[in-house]
Amino acid sequence: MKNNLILEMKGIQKAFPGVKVFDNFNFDLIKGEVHCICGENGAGKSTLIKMLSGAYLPDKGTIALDEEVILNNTPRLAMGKGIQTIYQEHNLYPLLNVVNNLFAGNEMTNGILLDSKGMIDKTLEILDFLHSEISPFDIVGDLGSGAQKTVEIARALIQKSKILILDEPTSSFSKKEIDFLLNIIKKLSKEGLSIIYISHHLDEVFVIADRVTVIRDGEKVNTYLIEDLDEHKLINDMVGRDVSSFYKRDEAEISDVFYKADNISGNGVTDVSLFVRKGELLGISGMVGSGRTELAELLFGVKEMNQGEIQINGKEVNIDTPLDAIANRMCFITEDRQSTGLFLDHSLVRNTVIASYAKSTSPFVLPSDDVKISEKYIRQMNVITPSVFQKAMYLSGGNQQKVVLAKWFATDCDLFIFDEPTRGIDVGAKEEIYKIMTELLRKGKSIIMISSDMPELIAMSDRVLVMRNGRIVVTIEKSEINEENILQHSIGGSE
Amino acid sequence: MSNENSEQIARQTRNSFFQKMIQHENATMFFVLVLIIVIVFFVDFFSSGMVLSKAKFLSGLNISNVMLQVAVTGIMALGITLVMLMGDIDLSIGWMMCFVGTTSAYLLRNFGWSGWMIILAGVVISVFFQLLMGFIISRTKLESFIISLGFMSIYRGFTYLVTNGREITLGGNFKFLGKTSIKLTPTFKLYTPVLIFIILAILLWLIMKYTKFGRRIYAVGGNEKAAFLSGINVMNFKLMVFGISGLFMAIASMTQLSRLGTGNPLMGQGKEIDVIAAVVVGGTALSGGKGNIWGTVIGVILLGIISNALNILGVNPHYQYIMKGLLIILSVLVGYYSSVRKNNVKS
Amino acid sequence: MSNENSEQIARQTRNSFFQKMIQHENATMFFVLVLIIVIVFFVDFFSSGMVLSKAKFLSGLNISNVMLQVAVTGIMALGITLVMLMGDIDLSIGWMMCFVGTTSAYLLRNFGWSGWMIILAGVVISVFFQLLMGFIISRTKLESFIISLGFMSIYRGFTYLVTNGREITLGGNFKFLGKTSIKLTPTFKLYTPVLIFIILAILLWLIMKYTKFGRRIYAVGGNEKAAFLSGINVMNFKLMVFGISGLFMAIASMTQLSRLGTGNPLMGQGKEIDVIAAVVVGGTALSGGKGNIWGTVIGVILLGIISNALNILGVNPHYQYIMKGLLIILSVLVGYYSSVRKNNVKS
Amino acid sequence: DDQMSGSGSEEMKTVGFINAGPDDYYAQFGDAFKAIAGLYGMKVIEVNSDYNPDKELANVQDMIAKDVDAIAVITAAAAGSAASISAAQEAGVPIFFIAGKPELDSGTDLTGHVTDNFVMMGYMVGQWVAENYPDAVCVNMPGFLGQGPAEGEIVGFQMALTEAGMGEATILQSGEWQRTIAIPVAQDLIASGRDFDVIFAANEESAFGIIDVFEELGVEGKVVVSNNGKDDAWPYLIDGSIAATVPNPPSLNADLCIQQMLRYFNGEDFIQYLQIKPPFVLTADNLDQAIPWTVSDYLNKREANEFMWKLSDYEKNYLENKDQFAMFDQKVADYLASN
Ligand SMILES: Nc1ncnc2c1ncn2[C@@H]1O[C@H](COP(=O)(O)OP(=O)(O)OP(=O)(O)O)[C@@H](O)[C@H]1O
Ligand SMILES: Nc1ncnc2c1ncn2[C@@H]1O[C@H](COP(=O)(O)OP(=O)(O)OP(=O)(O)O)[C@@H](O)[C@H]1O
Ligand SMILES: [Mg+2]
Ligand SMILES: [Mg+2]
Repeated sequence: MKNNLILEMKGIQKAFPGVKVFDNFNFDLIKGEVHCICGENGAGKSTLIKMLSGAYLPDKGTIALDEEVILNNTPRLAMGKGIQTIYQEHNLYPLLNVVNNLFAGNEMTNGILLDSKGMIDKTLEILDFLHSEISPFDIVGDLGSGAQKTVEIARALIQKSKILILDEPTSSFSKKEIDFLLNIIKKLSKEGLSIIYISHHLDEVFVIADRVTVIRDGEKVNTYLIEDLDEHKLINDMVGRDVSSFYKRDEAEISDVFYKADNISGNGVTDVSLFVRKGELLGISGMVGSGRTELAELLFGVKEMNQGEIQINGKEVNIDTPLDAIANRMCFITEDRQSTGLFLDHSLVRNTVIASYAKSTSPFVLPSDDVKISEKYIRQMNVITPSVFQKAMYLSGGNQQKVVLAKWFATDCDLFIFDEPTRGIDVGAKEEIYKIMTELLRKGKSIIMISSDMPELIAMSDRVLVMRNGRIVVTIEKSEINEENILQHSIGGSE
Repeated sequence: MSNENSEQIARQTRNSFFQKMIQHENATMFFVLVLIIVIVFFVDFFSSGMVLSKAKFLSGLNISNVMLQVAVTGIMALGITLVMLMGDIDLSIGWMMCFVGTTSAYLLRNFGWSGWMIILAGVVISVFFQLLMGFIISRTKLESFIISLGFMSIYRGFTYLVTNGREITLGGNFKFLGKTSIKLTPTFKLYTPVLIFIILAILLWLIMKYTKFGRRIYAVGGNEKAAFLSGINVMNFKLMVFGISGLFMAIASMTQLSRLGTGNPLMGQGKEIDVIAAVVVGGTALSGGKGNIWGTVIGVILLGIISNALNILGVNPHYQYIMKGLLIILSVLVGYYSSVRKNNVKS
Repeated sequence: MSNENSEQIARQTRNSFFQKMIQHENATMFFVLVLIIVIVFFVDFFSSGMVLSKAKFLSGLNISNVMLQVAVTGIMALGITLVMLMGDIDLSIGWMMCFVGTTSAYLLRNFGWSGWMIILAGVVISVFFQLLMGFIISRTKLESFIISLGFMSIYRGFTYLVTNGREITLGGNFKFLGKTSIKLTPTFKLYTPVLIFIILAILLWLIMKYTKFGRRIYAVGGNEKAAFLSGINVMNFKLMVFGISGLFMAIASMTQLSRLGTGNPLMGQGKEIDVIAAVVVGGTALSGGKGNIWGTVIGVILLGIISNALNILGVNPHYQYIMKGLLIILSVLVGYYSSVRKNNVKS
Repeated sequence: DDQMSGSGSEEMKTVGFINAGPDDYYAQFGDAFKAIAGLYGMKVIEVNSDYNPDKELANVQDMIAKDVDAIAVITAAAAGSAASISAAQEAGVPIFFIAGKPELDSGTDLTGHVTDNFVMMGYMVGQWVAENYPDAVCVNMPGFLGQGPAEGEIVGFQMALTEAGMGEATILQSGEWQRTIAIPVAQDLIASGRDFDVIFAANEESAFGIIDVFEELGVEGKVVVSNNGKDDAWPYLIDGSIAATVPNPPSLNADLCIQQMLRYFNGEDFIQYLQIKPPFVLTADNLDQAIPWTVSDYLNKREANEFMWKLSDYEKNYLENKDQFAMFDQKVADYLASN
């Protein structure tokens, strides 16, 4: 067994100011296996892999690769030793094109000169391999979240490696892309690559894992062979209580139409009509790149509408900016929390209260009120943080997502537009969020939810719209909502 | 776990006053300031043959001096702090002061306008031009560096046109803003400019703390896109901030004018560098979203004291430049190392 | 799918030369430059009573002049472009030139060092100090604005110490870098500084295009954290860039020294603003990651031509400041509007 | 320049006037130059170098390209002017210098030069102090460090004190020729409790700042001396707040330079290197000898012949005092060498 280990972490200790993440943590990776790490938000998964990748140094403990201890790990060192990492949050160069993103730091050269052609060819090759439509010359900042993740995967795969680490790679993918990625991962592991895979989608875990390590509060609960594990047990280990992975929501009373858009176009969206009623959750589905985010941006006044008309409560309104939208009691939870949701350098207090300022016209605020509001919602969302004065950048990915949700729940809107609301959120917390959403619907609020998480979409939606190429191709009523139906319409007749 | 968590959150909020002081983001720079004062005091004391009455650095007279010297820079720095919190910069303020100051002097001299009227004129001109600049910057998102550099050159030309390069004296008028003072002890005077600076600093601090405006400025500087999506009309907000900064520039210009008693065409030349340096030393990031009013006040006083101390200690002017440069670098380095100790992260 | 894709790429690559030109990121500023040249030419032509021989703006003599005038600024701007692409700034370069230039003059004058030896000395001094500054900035991540401001003051002090405030003439020595020229037509001369500038620009362009270094500078400037995680040793990279910038500063200082024939203590004073302005006008973002060498070359020439044209047209110096400010603002505005037309986004 | 001498004085001459910087002295210089040139039917194109040697050179080149009939330069960086001079020479454009004394490359020469001697100005104030306050402790607030005039004054002043056996004058931080910058330096001087009796301010702008501070802080009994002698300072001389100054009216400098140019255009002889007659110390007692800076006053008094303004008079005066000038220059060189 021992010589089978490609990687071994022993006695790992790691703390941040105010947070002790690991006390005495051990972990190992067998050659050629897919090892999944599961745990609640803030359990320490990302911290663990960042110590492997060299982004962080452990305070204590050893990391051994092929029985050789790595000292003073840095990303450069780790990459040199064949560890490739895809981080949970984007780590890209938004101003550069795809080729330059893929090879930054690992450029191909002929002598001292760059081998541009070689790099472009290799880019094309890897994009082909990933069945991606991205062009090598696209500026990465212009790509959507999903495409950006694809670029990061391509970047990791393009280098020769022994260990591949993926931290929630699928959170902005839809079903089709996820299946495709999982296939690739399986194939690579069969070819001898060792893989660490982190995901909150437990079904993915059961598809690809050879072993699973569960972390809770920085402690290893256990490492299982996949055969010895079922979903029930896994969740119980993670959360410490019983949670059903299939949430069943309570019904809410659906009444009048609250928001109605007629034949709107612009921002890559063509001729879309939709409405959502009070107490109704309208799901929007589609493949990555189908234009769902673009539609949401249009509804919220982020981007310019070329034509069409919007009515709220039966009255025509102009929504030219997010400010107008908020004044009309709408809110928009964007899919990219770091670039459009959070003020990373600011405290949770500032992050949670900023949008609610638009609610009242008084120019004054009381800092103590801000703290109270913030504490209320931070607590309600169960964000793991030493205090509400912690900077958002020091939270775990899932907890950051919860802060974004908290910001908008604090505004007490009537229409919530969610774009991938539960990205990176653990099963236990998801249930809490669904409960809050149900509560909102009960109070007569409306929700438009864009989601690539099929079970979530099916469990929560009253109706589902399916988008393709910037158009709505079908409306699926409650009784007909099921996975095959949605998928079939998303992909369209062509495949 | 959720219980534990909320308890922990509550605990942090109940921190003692002293702990809060130490953890405060201005604590380090304040400490550096105190350190410099103490060191200079001792150097002064020992070099005066250890006769306390001969050590002048902490004399009432010198303290009132330093405060008077930093007041105008301080008022400008308050305004620029807002602009920089938003992630913008303004290089035009020095020559704007020249332009506004000399124009007001011109109006007083040639049309006999009263003090209040020229103050009004100064405010109108400053705010108008800052709004114009703010309009361009907020609408185009072009680098405020280069736009404000353009305005700087324009103000310079305006100043020369108004003055033809010569001073416009006020003939002993318009003294109340700059030359009046309250005598607190026989040697310690509180000059009106200092009073204005203190009042504006407190006012701005209250605004930053207790108004939406104050909170939003951090949001705009911290993440413009997120701010836009959180319902802030970023363009108009920026416009407003430039307007407010214009108000501060007007007050600073009028105070400077009154102090000098003459509309000197070079009365503000080069001030932009002093002002921005003070704001940066005070902890405001050029990239925006980080910093605060007291930091700026500390930065202004720190740089003011460095200049003053070198003069008081009678350092040769050639060495003064070297010492000043070293002290600026050392101050921010000390600030850096103590903040690193507080939260040691690698990248 | 993949077929389509590669076809598209092929199409992109097969774009006509003209299309490429128009879409090039420097196209707009280049257009603005040409526009200004054309306008100035016509104004000059008409104000010279439509006698072509009296219109001096496009005379061989004036063109060689302008090129000579921008050469030193241009060399500095090339170096600073690297620093700014990385997201840093350097305010110390003007006084660094004073320090390095006068020190070299001192060595020549007092120790009889030869031209090549003082060039070596200049390079060693510049690179050493830039590395020192780069060391502090790269290790602490403090604002380069304030650190370089500190160095600026230090260099100023050093300059005064070396010169005691007086010029150090070269006594007619060391002319080859600044005063030699190749006569291409009876009136048009290519001066050595211009040649150096052109060679360096081409060299740097090639480096930016064909080496790892060139690619990585955009990565570091575009996202420092990602660069670190991609295995780039950001600290040492930054250090190196500052070192390289020191090399450019040395070449600029030596050229300036040779051109002036004297180590004037103010020989580079204020240059930092000209240089940074040119780089920004040329499209390099202060926040880093965006810009290129030809943009800088265009920016340098554009600002140089504005000054020259106003002199040639005999505009009163007071109005010159106004015109210059307006032209800077207008240039970047035109640049902005044409880029907006190309990809019209709202926020 | 063959074409030029042919067409002579009928055609309107265009002169490029390169001003050194943006302060009051230079502003008045520019005004005077344009007004007086206008008297003689010359057209002036003024440009400004912002004290920057590099920009000065560029300005000269631009004027050459502009093909003006002559160039007049006030230089802030005399030694660096060699490059400007050879450029003009090469292009065949006559070039005149005012105020600063340029160094030359071999084989090049100026067309004409009129100058005050800043070292001598500082020296004369120093002598005046030594005579009137032989036991005084002196301090000196210099002009912009690194500029020729500023450094010249420092040297001259100290030379006089040393000759008189007085102690060194402490050099304060620079007032950069400006009231605004001089004020805090003066405040710190008073606050530091430094013992001094006489303060030499490099120019009257900075002296004004010093006087403001003295007034504000109730400082009495200190003697302020300066350089410039400009009209604005006359009231201060009368009320004694400035005890003495050495005048260097820009109006006169401009006038003499233009007269040199006229002679040149007319093909007449003139002294190529003219030092303006030994400067004198201006006090309340001899204010009637002061030459106004303000153009209108200057022109009025000039018309009334109330002071000496003709080039020929100054040339005569110079020739009479030539040895004295040479001796002084030698003295300065010796002094500098010994320091
Ligand atoms: N740079 C940091 N500074 C301070 N605290 C940090 C930092 N990085 C992580 N933490 C804290 O460490 C803990 C573990 O975070 P980590 O990101 O490893 O969680 P995670 O398991 O990846 O969670 P998620 O599922 O939400 O991504 C969290 O409490 C987080 O707040
Ligand atoms: N795989 C891809 N290949 C090429 N372009 C892509 C790809 N994925 C996304 N894009 C581009 O990026 C844009 C936004 O992508 P994003 O991943 O955000 O999807 P979206 O349109 O927002 O819809 P969704 O919400 O379904 O992801 C798309 O409109 C498309 O132009
Ligand atoms: Mg994580
Ligand atoms: Mg999307």
